[in-house]
Amino acid sequence: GKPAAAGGGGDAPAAAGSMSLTVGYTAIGAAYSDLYVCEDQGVFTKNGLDVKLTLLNSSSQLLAALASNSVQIGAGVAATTAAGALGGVDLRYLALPISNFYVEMWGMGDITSPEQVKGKKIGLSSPGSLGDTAVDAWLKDQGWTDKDVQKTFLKSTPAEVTALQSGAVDVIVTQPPTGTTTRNFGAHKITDFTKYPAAANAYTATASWTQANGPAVEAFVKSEVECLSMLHKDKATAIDSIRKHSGTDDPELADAAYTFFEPLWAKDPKVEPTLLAAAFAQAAAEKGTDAPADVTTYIDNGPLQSLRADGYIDSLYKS
Amino acid sequence: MTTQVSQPASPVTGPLERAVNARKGKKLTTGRLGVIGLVVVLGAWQVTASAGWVDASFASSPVGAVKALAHMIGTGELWPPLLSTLESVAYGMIITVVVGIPLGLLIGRSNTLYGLTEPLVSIMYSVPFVVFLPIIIFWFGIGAEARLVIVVWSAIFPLLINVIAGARNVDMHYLQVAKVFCAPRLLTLRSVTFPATLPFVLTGVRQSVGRALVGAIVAELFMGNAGLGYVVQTETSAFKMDDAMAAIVVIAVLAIVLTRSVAWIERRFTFWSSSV
Amino acid sequence: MTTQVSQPASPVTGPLERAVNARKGKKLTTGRLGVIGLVVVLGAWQVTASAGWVDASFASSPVGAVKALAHMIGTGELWPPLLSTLESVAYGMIITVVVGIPLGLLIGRSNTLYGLTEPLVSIMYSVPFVVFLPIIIFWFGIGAEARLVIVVWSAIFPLLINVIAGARNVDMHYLQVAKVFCAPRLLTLRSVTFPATLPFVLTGVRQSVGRALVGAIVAELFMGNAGLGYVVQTETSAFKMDDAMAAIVVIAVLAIVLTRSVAWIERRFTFWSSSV
Amino acid sequence: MTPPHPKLRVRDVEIGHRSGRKGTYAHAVDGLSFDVAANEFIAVVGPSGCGKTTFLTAVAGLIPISGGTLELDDRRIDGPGRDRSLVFQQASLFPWRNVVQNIEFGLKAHGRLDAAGRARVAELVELVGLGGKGDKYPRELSGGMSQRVNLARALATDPELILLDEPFAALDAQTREVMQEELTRIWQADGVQAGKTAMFITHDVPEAVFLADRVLVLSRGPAHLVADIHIDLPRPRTPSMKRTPEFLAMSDRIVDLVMAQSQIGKQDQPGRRVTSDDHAGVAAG
Amino acid sequence: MTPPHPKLRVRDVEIGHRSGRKGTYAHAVDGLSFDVAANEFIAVVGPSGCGKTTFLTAVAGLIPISGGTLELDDRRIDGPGRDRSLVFQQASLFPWRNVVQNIEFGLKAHGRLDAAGRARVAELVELVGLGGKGDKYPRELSGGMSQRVNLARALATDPELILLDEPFAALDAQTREVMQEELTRIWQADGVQAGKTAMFITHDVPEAVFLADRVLVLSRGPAHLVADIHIDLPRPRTPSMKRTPEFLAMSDRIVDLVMAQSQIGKQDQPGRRVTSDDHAGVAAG
Ligand SMILES: Nc1ncnc2c1ncn2[C@@H]1O[C@H](COP(=O)(O)OP(=O)(O)OP(=O)(O)O)[C@@H](O)[C@H]1O
Ligand SMILES: Nc1ncnc2c1ncn2[C@@H]1O[C@H](COP(=O)(O)OP(=O)(O)OP(=O)(O)O)[C@@H](O)[C@H]1O
Ligand SMILES: [Mg+2]
Ligand SMILES: [Mg+2]
Repeated sequence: GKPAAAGGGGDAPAAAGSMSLTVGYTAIGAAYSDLYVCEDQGVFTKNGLDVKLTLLNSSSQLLAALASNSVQIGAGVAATTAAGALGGVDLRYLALPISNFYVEMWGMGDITSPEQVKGKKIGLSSPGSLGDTAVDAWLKDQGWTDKDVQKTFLKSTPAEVTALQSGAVDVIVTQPPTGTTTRNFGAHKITDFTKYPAAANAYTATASWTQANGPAVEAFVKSEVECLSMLHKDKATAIDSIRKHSGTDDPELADAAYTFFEPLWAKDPKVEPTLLAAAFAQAAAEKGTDAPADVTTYIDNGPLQSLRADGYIDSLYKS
Repeated sequence: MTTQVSQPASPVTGPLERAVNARKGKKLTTGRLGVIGLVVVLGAWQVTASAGWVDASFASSPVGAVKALAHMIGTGELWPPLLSTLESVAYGMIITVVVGIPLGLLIGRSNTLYGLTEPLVSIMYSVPFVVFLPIIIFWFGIGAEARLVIVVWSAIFPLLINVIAGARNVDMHYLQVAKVFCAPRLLTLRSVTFPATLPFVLTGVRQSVGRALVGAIVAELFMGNAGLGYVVQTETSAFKMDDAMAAIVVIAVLAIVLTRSVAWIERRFTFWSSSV
Repeated sequence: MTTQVSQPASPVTGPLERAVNARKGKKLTTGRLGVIGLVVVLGAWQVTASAGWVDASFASSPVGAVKALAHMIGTGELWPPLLSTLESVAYGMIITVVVGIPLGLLIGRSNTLYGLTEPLVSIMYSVPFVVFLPIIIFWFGIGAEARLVIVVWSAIFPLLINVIAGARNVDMHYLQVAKVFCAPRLLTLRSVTFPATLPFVLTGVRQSVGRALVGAIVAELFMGNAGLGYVVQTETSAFKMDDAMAAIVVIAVLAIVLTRSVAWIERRFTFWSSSV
Repeated sequence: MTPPHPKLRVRDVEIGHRSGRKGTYAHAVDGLSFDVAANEFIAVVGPSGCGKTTFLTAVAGLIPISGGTLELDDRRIDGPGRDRSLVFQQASLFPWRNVVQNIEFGLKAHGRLDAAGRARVAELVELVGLGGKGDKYPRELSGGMSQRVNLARALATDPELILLDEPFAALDAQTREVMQEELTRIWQADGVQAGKTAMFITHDVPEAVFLADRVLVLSRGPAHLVADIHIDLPRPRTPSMKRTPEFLAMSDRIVDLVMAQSQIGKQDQPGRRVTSDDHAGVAAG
Repeated sequence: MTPPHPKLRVRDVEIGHRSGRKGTYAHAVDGLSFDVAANEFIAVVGPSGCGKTTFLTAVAGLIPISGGTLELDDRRIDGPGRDRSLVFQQASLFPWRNVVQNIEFGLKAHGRLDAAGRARVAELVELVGLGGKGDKYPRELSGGMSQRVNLARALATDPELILLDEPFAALDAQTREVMQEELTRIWQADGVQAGKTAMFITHDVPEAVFLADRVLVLSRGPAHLVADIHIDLPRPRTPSMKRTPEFLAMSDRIVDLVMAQSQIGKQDQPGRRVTSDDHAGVAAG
């Protein structure tokens, strides 16, 4: 079944009050474990939601899907979805479960430190992906520009790993646990980007849908919060879901992924205005327009606030 | 296509046996030869994988793929994605054939329509639909409908181009016969242009089937939650190349089965043709 | 293809003028009609965009795309990616044509070769090469060489399938003439099978050109750091739809120019043919 | 000699072909004029390549004339019509239809393929000697068999004006005789059908004389009229008439006319003898 | 009567066609036997569809025989050879080659397209009356012109055994006469060339008698030999011979034989009269 009417543009809400929705995410990997756990443990259902998870290949497709209401809530890199917001898609950011760049840089041979990467080829998945944005942040931090490295976009993780191994690129930037696999081919970790704060994995919906579907938004945020707590508290369940959804049935890899992500997952996934402002600024720079002075209009932290206020979040971490 | 006794390979040797075996022999042979061709390629692949010329963790290996496939069949994991993909392909092909063949004949036989549509067809065929994905998603969503659009988009242009070319190359004599008897346009299209174009139509359909499969897979790769393409995608990103390759093998088998069906139709409907 | 005075549209009206204008008239008309067709489509697109039936932030609009294009031309940003893409397409097409046509003729005229290769061709055509990207990268890297592999891979199968189908549908009478004069295999292939297959060959080449373009764009999308595909990709991800669409327009223009060249070759070489 | 309202009116007709890569224009028929009355049987003879087929194709409405007047029943011919049908020089059968289906095509095109139509087709299949071969496909037919199917296809629609382009060229004597007889019968409108007009191209002058009311001799290309010869042999004609002196004289005269027009063996090989005795011999052959 | 080492040896030859969707097998030639000596001119006549083309195609090596012996110079025919060439019943010209290029094809295939070859082709173009039309493409030719190109193409390779399948069917009297004369000249090995053997299919019995040393009459299909008639007219033959009583008698006899074989107008239409007087008439027609 097709989730929504076609051709409606950004302002066609689903039937008001509908509790069934499609959630789009843009990469396969342990980063979306909160969604996997919600689905596997029936958390969405428990909260009255009928959720379908859908993989989309890039954040620009996610924007189109949101705008056409075929996806109601999407998880994507904020810097990229912000470009859509600047382009006229009226978005609301609902939650931010990870606020760091959850990617690592792997290399082969004699490249061991980030400094050596200058002038080298970096393999990335696609423009606007998390890795791409992370590299931009890192370049800035190093005081370099994007002239100092050569970005090459390879679309898929296997392509990146292959390119690394065959020497077509010098380093690659990937999500765990891919890098761990790379180790088998003789690669080693050069750096990771978790030290850079960023609105990495933000949940977004259109303003019109958010307004028309308050209960669904609340239920989704509530589920999200609960699932994050499950990730923190119940490693076994988390690893089960990772193995089931991210295709990694190797328990060792799943464990590595969990170990990597566990500290990154927020307990209270509120959207930090400063991080979002940074994302907007980056998108605006890319687009050559002005960043909005106030990004808080794009944030809908309401449901989270009330969950926080009535002690629900805290209650999840007691016991 | 297969029964011409009057056309032995040159030089003619053993005419008698040839004449007797001609029909059945050739059919069997094509099938067998195809298997041989496949076995050779698979063998080469297995050897390169075993010898380490390619890394089996990237390229998988026939043995690995078959094992993974057997496992997928054993657990029954295979069927839902296979059915999902087949469904897209089937509906897509129905639309493609029903729309594409008459449209192509019409365009090919009318200089006006041909002139009007030619650049559009070129563009639609030559611009990868991947770049239109955001627009497709915007209009058709990400469900079965969008997948169908992608499959049809992918499949219809090879068919159109072939049918148009065929219709423009119809032997003038046939059209003159139709004209002299004042055959109505529709009858001419159905009973003259269409059969005269059949070799082109079938080549087009054959390619359409292939492209429909590609379209379905790519649609699943790009916005999937089901189908063989999705399986390839998830298994690949988890670096389980054997499983990914198993899905590819299934796609390949599908390709062969679908193409063979077209070849069967071809034999069935062009038995009157005089070549090969 | 274009000079048949003896085949006016039915019913025949104004025979005299028709006979006089037939040649020049038709050629001009095809060009003009194509422009009309394009203008209609662009107009419809602009109207839907202006009227807000589609969101211009996804679908861009002709005016926006043209503005962006003008800007790209003005700054000279357009040329490097255009040249890069054209280079891939050109080299790819040379290889495709030089390899594909003789190979297709050979396969099509030999039942053994046909049997051996048929399933392989089906598979290679029907399995999206995207799934083989890791292997391609492993063997050919991500540079010009790998792009060339992808372009050829993408372009050669439509050509092969068409040439094979054409060669298998060659009128028996022509082959009998070649046989009766004991024409050597090569001469038969070059002077009989090839010209007899020409309508199929040219349809194949036409599709090949389109697919080469697709291949080049996709190669750039998938492992690019240059070319029009890369531009589309980066502009799309920055949500600069006008710029992305400008690049697509350039691709479309390329498609038309390349296809027209093939059509020109077609007219030049099949003037002896009797239809349209 | 010419009725006031002829069936077919041909006046100064000029027909050309554009040919070659450069599209040079060449006349195949130039200044051809004659009339045909209703129910006449016209035979057309002329040297090979003179423009006979071109002219017949124009009468069928398949190609436009580039000058003059070409009227059927006082209306300009500007396309094919159901009142005409054409036996093509090249059989041009549809290879995807069997014998019966090929013969049925005209009726189908006219929307008249009812029980009576089918019966007529079955009858024609027998008539052209292909009884029992109705389900054969064109590639399984011999040259003469194809030509007979071509003939039957044109006769099936029961047209007012039958145009025949060398319909018997590939037939043996016996088959040819039977076909001639059948054609005459059909043309003479036996039974319910109305009388027909026939225009018949042949290279066999005695055949032309035997069948026709008038024999038109065309010049070497571009074709114009050289002679218009009334054949006043009584009808019904019997094969034995072919041995009468009048018949032979008539044939000889026409052969002479055609030979005088033929392009070959004249300017090209001026040394070759062309005696009237030779002509007579060929006329009988 | 039969030399110990004939040029062509035909013994109990059986040839069939597999046809239709089900691939049913039907004999087109069954139990055909005769010999041809070197330098003989053989004419083959027989009813339409009896199997003449099938047999000639087998001699050319294009289709296999399914029984019996078919030997050329004591070697089994198992494919085409440079020593033979065939004038096809359907002209089968290559539409992408012009007249000259079509005629050149055989020489090119034999790798003999040198200056002498080109000169021969140019000569043949003139000879078949297409001088000045060498650059026309097949679709621009009339039926008779195509047939002449077809003839010239076969003659160009100067084969030992020339197989001709109704080569003159679409030609007017004058052109036909010139072609007959040329064919005879070529067959008789004028100048440097060696003598040739010719096998000629025709429906024109007087033509067969005029040209041939022996006329073979084939039965209705599947074809076997009905009569093998030696023509002992002296050579060179002149067209005037066609009016001699011997010639006419010979022709009549052969026409009778063919008519007795013809399938049409016999069992199908039993009422039709077939008198010997009729035959004579047709024979002259
Ligand atoms: N499609 C064409 N394009 C160009 N020229 C043509 C075309 N068709 C015929 N011609 C030329 O027109 C002239 C007359 O041809 P047409 O076929 O009418 O001759 P014909 O009298 O029927 O000859 P035949 O008895 O050999 O059939 C010839 O010189 C021929 O070359
Ligand atoms: N390719 C074929 N497949 C099946 N049957 C065929 C094929 N070719 C010929 N025949 C059949 O074989 C028989 C002999 O045909 P053939 O062409 O040899 O006759 P022919 O003597 O040359 O007649 P014509 O004088 O009409 O040319 C016919 O009954 C015909 O139907
Ligand atoms: Mg003619
Ligand atoms: Mg024959």
